[in-house]
Formats: sequence, C-alpha cells, structure tokens
Amino acid sequence: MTVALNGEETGKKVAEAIPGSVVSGDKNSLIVESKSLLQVAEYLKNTPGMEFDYLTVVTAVDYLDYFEVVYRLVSMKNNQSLMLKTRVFDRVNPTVASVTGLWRAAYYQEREIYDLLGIKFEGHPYLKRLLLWEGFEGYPLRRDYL
Amino acid sequence: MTLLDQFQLILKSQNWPDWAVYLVPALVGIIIIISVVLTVVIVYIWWERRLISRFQIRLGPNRCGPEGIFQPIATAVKILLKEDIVPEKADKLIHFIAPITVFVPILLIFAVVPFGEGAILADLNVGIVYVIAISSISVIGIFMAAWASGNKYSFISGMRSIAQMVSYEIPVVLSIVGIALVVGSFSMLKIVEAQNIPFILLQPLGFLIFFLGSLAEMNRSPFDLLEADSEIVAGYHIEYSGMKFAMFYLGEYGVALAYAGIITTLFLSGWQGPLLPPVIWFLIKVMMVFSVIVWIRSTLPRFRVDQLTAFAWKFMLPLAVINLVLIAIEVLVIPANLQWTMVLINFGFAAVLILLWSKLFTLGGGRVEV
Amino acid sequence: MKFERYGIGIAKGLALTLKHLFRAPITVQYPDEKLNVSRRTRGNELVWFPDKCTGCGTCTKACLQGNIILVTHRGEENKFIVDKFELDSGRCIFCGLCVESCPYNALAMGVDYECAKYRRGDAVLGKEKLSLSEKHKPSAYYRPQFAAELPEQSLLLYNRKEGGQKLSIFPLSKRKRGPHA
Amino acid sequence: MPIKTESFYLNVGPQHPSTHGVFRLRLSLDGEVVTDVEPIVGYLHRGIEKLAETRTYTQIIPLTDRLDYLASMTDNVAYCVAVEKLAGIKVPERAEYIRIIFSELMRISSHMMAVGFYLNDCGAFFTPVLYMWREREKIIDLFDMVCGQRLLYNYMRVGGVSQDLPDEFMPALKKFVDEMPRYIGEYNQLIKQNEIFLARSKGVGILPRETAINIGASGPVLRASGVKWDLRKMDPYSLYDRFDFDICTGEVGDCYDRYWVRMQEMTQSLRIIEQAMKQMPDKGPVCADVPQFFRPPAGEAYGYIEAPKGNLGFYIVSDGSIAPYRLHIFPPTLINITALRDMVIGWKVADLIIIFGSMDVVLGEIDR
Repeated sequence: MTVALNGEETGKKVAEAIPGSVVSGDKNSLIVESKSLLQVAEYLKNTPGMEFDYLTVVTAVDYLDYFEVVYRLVSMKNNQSLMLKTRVFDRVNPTVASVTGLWRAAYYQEREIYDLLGIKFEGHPYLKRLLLWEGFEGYPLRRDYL
Repeated sequence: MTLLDQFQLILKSQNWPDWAVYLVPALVGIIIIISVVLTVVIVYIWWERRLISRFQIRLGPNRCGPEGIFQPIATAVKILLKEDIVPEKADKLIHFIAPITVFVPILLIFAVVPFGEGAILADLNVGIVYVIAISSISVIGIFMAAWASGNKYSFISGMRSIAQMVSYEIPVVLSIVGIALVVGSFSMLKIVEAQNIPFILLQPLGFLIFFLGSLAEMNRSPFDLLEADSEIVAGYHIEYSGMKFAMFYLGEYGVALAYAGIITTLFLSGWQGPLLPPVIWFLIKVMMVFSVIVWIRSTLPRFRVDQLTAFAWKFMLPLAVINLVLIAIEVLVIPANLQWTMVLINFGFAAVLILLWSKLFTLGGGRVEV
Repeated sequence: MKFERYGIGIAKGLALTLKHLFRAPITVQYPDEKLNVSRRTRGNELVWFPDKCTGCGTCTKACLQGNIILVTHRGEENKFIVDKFELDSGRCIFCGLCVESCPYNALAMGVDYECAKYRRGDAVLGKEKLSLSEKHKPSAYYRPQFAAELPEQSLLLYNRKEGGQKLSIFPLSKRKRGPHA
Repeated sequence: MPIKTESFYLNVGPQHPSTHGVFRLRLSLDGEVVTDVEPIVGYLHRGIEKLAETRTYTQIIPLTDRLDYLASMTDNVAYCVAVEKLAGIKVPERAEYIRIIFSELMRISSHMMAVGFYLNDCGAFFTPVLYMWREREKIIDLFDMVCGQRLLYNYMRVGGVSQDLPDEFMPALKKFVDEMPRYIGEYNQLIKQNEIFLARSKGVGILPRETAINIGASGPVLRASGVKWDLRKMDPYSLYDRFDFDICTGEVGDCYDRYWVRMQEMTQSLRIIEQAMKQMPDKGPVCADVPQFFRPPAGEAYGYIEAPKGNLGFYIVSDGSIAPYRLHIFPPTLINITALRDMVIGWKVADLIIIFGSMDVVLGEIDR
C-alpha cells in the first residue's frame, strides 16, 4: 500500500533543511514557495527516507487568484507518495522552475501546462506548445478563457 | 524439337517467305505466352487473396462472380479507371519509363520457361543464365521508380532494393551452378529432361538457397522490405496510380509466377508427371510453389535490412559455395546411375551444414552509435 | 540473430497457420447474415412512451450533449403536456444517460442499428418517430422488462450457433441473397 | 572535393499505417539510421478537460470512454475511483468484483490489440492481429451483453456500475476463461520462438531501468525494464488485495520483454478473473446510492488505477457544484513516449516502427 505522506510532517523536515521554503502543509499536501521549488524537489529526491524517484502527475489548476502547480511524487523504494504544490500569483507572466532536470516525466506534462494554462517553466529544454498549434491565442484551461 | 520449330517447319513446307517463317510463329508464341501469363496472374491474385484469408480465418473476396474469381478483374478495372497522378517534383520521363522497365523483363523471362514438353518460346542453350540476367533488369526499374517519384519513403525503398537484389543474386546463381554441373547444360529443356529424380531431392540445400533467394528476388515476405507497408508505406510505387500502378501490381505477381515456374523447372522436374498432360502438371506445381509462398507470407514477420543482407552474405553465400563444391565432387566421384546415393549423401550434408551454420553464424548489426 | 533452434520456431508458426487453414472462418457476411445484437443494446432512435412521460425534463438535463428538446405547457390538474419532444440522432452519442435518468420509465433505447439517413434533417426525430411502433422496438438497456421479448444475443463464444446463423463448415460456396439485393 | 553529406528528414505520419492514429514523428536520418526524433502530438485533441468543466460528474463518464478507446472500461473505472475518493463514496462489494472482472477482461483485450499490432508492425501480415481479434471479439461480445455497446461502454458509475449482470453472463464468462489459455498457447506457438521475430525484437529499443523510472514510465513498459511496480499490488485499490497473482517483469527492457510482459499479463488477468468469479457475491446492490446530479464536497482528489497501458490517473478539483472545477487526466502513454528518443536513436527506421509499436500508444489518450 502506497503511504500518502502527511504534508505537515514532511513540511517540517523540508523547512528544517531549506528554511523559508514551505508555505503550509496539511494532511494531503505540502505547499511550497515557487521560488524554492527546485531546491525542495531536489531535497525530496535525494534525501534518504524520502527518495522520491518517480514523478507521476504534474498539473496546474487556475484558482483565478493564483495558479497552483501540483506534483505527485512517489518513492518506489519506500512505497510512499507526496502531493507537492506550489502557487504562482502572477497572472500575466506566471513562471515556475522546471523539474525536468530531476524527473524527465515532467517533460511533456510541463509542455502541456504551458500550452493549456500558460505557465512558463524556466529551465525546460524545449518549451513549446504540445497539443495546440503554434500561434493559438489564449490558454484554454484558464477559467477566464471563453 | 520445340513446338516453335515444328511450326516453322510446317510454314516452310507451305513455301512461306523466310521472314514470315521466323516472324509469324514467334509472334503467335509471344501472344499465347502473354495471354497465358496474364490469365494465370489474375488467377494468382485471386488465389493469394482467398488463400491468405483462409489462413487468417476469414473468407476473402467472394462477391464478384463464383467464389469471387472476378475480383481481380474488378480491381483491375478500378485501377485502370483511376486518374494518373504524377507528382510535381517527379522526374516525369523516368517516372513514366520505370513501370515499363519493371514489367517488360518479367514478361521476357517467360520466353525460356518450358510450360510443357517442347512448349517453350526460345530454347536457349544458356536459358537459366538468361533468366538471371533479365530478371536483374527489373531492379533498375524499381530503383528508377523509387528515385523519380521524389518521395522519401520510395527513396528508402529504392536503396533497400539495390542492397537486397545485389546480395541475393549471388547465392541464387551459385545454387543454379550446382544444377548445371549435374545436368551439364544451362538449357531449361535439358534440365527438365535430366530430372529422373527431382532436383529438390538431389540437392535439398541448393533448393533451400534458391527458394529463399527467389523469395527475396520477388520481394515476398519475409523479404518484402521494398514494400514494407508498416514501415515505408508502399515503397517504390507509393507515388504511382492508375495504369502505371497496375503495371507494378501485375509485375509483382508476374515475377512470382516466373520464379515459381523456374523453381518448378529447376527443382520439381518441370512438366514431368504421370497421367495428366504436361502443361497441367506444370501449372499444378507452379500453384503449389505459389501456395507455399502465400503460406510463408501469412506467417512470418519481416527481416530488417541489415539482417537481410547479413543473412545473404553470412548464411546463404557460404552454404551455397560449400554446396557447389560438394556437388562438383559428387559429380566427379559418383557414377550417374547411383543418383539415389547422392540423394542420401546430400540430405545428410544439408542437415549437418544447416545445424552447424545455425550455431556458427550470427546476424550482425543492431544499434549504430550516432 | 542466431538460428540456435534451427528454425524450429518458424516451423511451429507455419504449423499453426496451416492448422488454421482448416478451421471455419469466423467472418459474418453482414447484410446477408445478421447476428442478434445484445438485448441491452444501445441502438439508434430512442423509444418514447407518451403515456408515461410527465414532461419533467430530467432526460434533457441528463443529456451531456444538450440534445433533447422538450417543450411543455400546463394542462388540467397542473400536469405537464408535452408539445414537442425532439432529438437529433445525428448528434446523439448513445450513452444512455437519459434512459437511466428517467424516473417514470418513459424512455428506452432502441434496438435498431441501421438508421443511416440521407439528409441531416431526417436525423432529427420528433414525437411520432420516437413512439413505439412495429418496427421501432425498445431494448432492455436499463429496462429489464423488455428483455424477454428480444432474441438472445449471438455470441462468438458459442460459435454463434445459438440465436445467430450457423456457420457452415465450408462457406466458400455460401452465397445467400439478402433482402438488399 | 570532399563529399558533402547532410541528414535526411522524414515525416512519419500523421497519416502512416504504423502510427496507430494521427501521430507524427519528425525523424532525421543518416542513411536508414535514426539520428533524431521528435514526436508531435495533438492531432486528436478534443479538449476533454475543458469540456468536463461544464458537465456533471455523471456526464463525464461517456467522455472518458473516448480517451483510450481500446480500453474504455478502465478509463471509466479510473474516473469513478477518483470521484469516489473525492466524495468518500463506498462501493458495494459486488460492484467492486464486477469492476475487477471487467478491468481484467479489458486488460486482456487491450494487450491483445497491442501485441497483435506490434507483430503487424514487425511485418507479420495481419495474421496475429486477426487471430487475436477473434478472442477480443468474444470479450467484446461479453461487454456488449452487459452494457449494450461494443467500444464505448459507459458502464461504470460513480459508486458502482450502471446495471447488474444479466443471467447469461456468468456461464459465458466461465466458458471464455476456460478456453482462453489454449488460445494464448496458440499465440505463443505462432510467434514466440520465431527466429525472425526474436532477431527483430530482442535487444532492440532497450529502455534501461533507471531511465524508465526517471521518465515516469508505467504499465508494461515500466515492468519490462525490470521494475516490479504494479499498482494492483503496490497500492491495491478496489479489492485487488484479495487476489493472488504475480507481477510480470522483463529483464532488459527491450521490445521482446514488452511483448512478453503483455503476454504473461494476459494469463495473470485470467487468474484474477477466475478468483473473482469464485469470490463474487451472488446478489447484492451494484451501485451505491448516489443522486444523479450529486455535489461532492469542495476539495481535490487524485484517483489512479493500473490501466492496461499504465498508471492512469484523474486529478479532480471540486468547488462543491455539480460540475468539477478542474479535471486533469494523467495519460500513461504520453509519459511513456518521453523515452522514445532515447530508445530509437541509432536504430533503423524499421526498428523505430516496432519500438513505437511496442509502446502500445493510443492517440485518444495522448491528445485527449
């Protein structure tokens, strides 16, 4: 049974290692600052006891006030999972660091998010539209897109 | 004395002028052969579609005429009525000539195929060499078609065709030389007449090599890389439609018929057989060979291009050479009336060689560092 | 590649295809031979029972295509009377959600599957076309009460002998003229 | 004068017999050797995620049918599992068993299509496909019997399944399960030891274990690389912890392993179905009491199952209304083709086709 890690406890550990990175943590998820996302991701991937080597879903939700980017990390070794989230408050030019360097699983999913929600992933090797064509106006999965 | 010679003698005795004595029988023969070949090709197309569908537990075309026998004719009519499309970037002249270059040599092969006792258009004393020479020309046609289409898939197909044909000519020729050694002649009629024991028994290894080689020559599965529809869509004839495509289509089955005829002639004792007339025996044997080809097509996957050439050079060529040497020694040592011992020896050697080579040889290739 | 097994694998495959040569084909020659569809088939053209329909409009809300048009007015005793019940079978995806949602069993899926039309306008079905008729039967999808009237489904699992047409052993020469000829 | 060489660019698709849908690969070739490849997707994009934002939770189920159209049943299950997680709905036991039986039948059917078309890509002229279609037809007949359609089932509901099984279903299923091992044996006889097939697929398109984990591959592609990871065992959803079956893994992660993992999984699925038939309660409700226009509490949930093609997940955000605020579909095959470039570079065009075929890609799921 894959154990879903408690975001609160994991958040404490992460905050110890990387101060000022954790926004909040609850039972299901851990929310981190977008600017320290890459550090946290690296910490989660490489720290013994965590070892999240397997990234499954990467997605983003438009909450109108902010975008929430969601990562679900799985550790195959310890059979545990964690919902990692980060928030972007810029609506015009939202930017998050890309985790493609750590988990290549994010390669297509970040391109898809860029395509459909318009969040830019800094450091992505090939950030181009995935499903829609070049020159498509707007980002369809934003809630204000009609 | 072929039928053609007899016809000429009859005309001569009727005091026809010399040019007519030569021209009229030849023309009659050509017309008969072309019509027979095209009819058999149509039956072939129908037979392949029905047979392969039964291998695949389906029914196959059965709507046009009794048992769907007119389906190839309906297909032909459909193809002929289609618009002839030439791509803008194509080399128009070569694009036009290529189907003819493919189709004509295949018809020319039938000049030396003996359909029955004496039923041969030209009993050349180098008959089998003529076959090899002529059938190589259609490769040029295929390459012309591939190159002139200006399509990238057909370009790949053209490259593959050259590699494949060049590789497989050699073992095929070497296995034929083994027969020529036993018979002492290249003439197709003499080869048939010499087969008291069908050469498939006398030279099993030679038959295997020739059969596989001819599968490659006629682009049939598992060597159908030129047309590999799952890889390069349709290969060299991807940009052809209408009449020109029909030429390729007929050519494809025509060459299958030609090689089935040659296999019958060389290894299955040609028209010889009890009770039935020779022509019927010949056609039955040809149909059997073709059915085996269809059977193989329905079962086997396809080689990759490097495996294909490796198979020719590493497996078939050494075996063909050994087979040739072996036959030569046997022809020297064993007297002609003891051919059955030769059968036994050759079967033993074939088994040993195949087992040995299966252990020894590996198909190379694989990943290339780029 | 090595022929370590001397081509035995190839021979095995050839033996299997040869074995299949003597098996009966499973092809069904469609317009001539017809199999019985499932009793619960979600076929074309809904069946609508006007006497049961109260005009509540649940089906229109359940439809994810917004495809059912229902117009009602108040009649006596404040009951709805259906003026218009219309459905564009060209846009319908036959998901069956409207049938499931109907609280009064007033809708059922049809069993028919040969409903091609020449014009898009013909695909729009009104009250008359949707009503039950001799040719227009309801299927048992979510309506098990209709199951007994329908023929049993012909399954390939039972060689399609039960319910469907029998497969002859040598179907090469089988040519029956169907009703289309 | 030095000979000038340049790469040769080739577009495989969007219309190509072996791209299994509308999919484009931009290749650059050196001779026939692939030096670079870029997959281009999106030709079948229908905006299902956006459409779902204006549909009720029940109305989304027919949309999920259209994702992986060769395994619609498991798509339905994945979506329903996610919604049930979101709303905290308990599914009746009989419904769970029905779901498991149908998921496993779907897995067999999907793997048959995958293997059949993989062999077709290898050049076996439609024979394996047609033999496998014969058995797939039997499975589809069973589906048709229960839910009334052959491809887009729309059978699962939030909280269970839409209807109970008809009486004639169980005998038919029993007969199928009894017969099926013989046919699987026939498929193995047809191709498993075929030397040409081994030459084409052994050692071709190796996906190393580390790469497979790093790209987030799932399903048979991951297991063929030697990773023992099957959500049915590792994170048993539904009632999968009650069954005894093995996780099939490959050794090196080449095309042959992917083929062989699928063939073995078909046998394991039959084992699960046999056990489920024994354990299944004869009577009982098949659907929890869920209103048609139900409103789950505000919140979010990520539900995932082991679909035939891998780990299929649905991320649902609810704002308490009748329609989801955001629905995200996590498609396994899109993630799997991340590794395509690593696998095909240096191989030939013919290998590219079979490597792509061995990934078992369905474009309805990639493009959504």
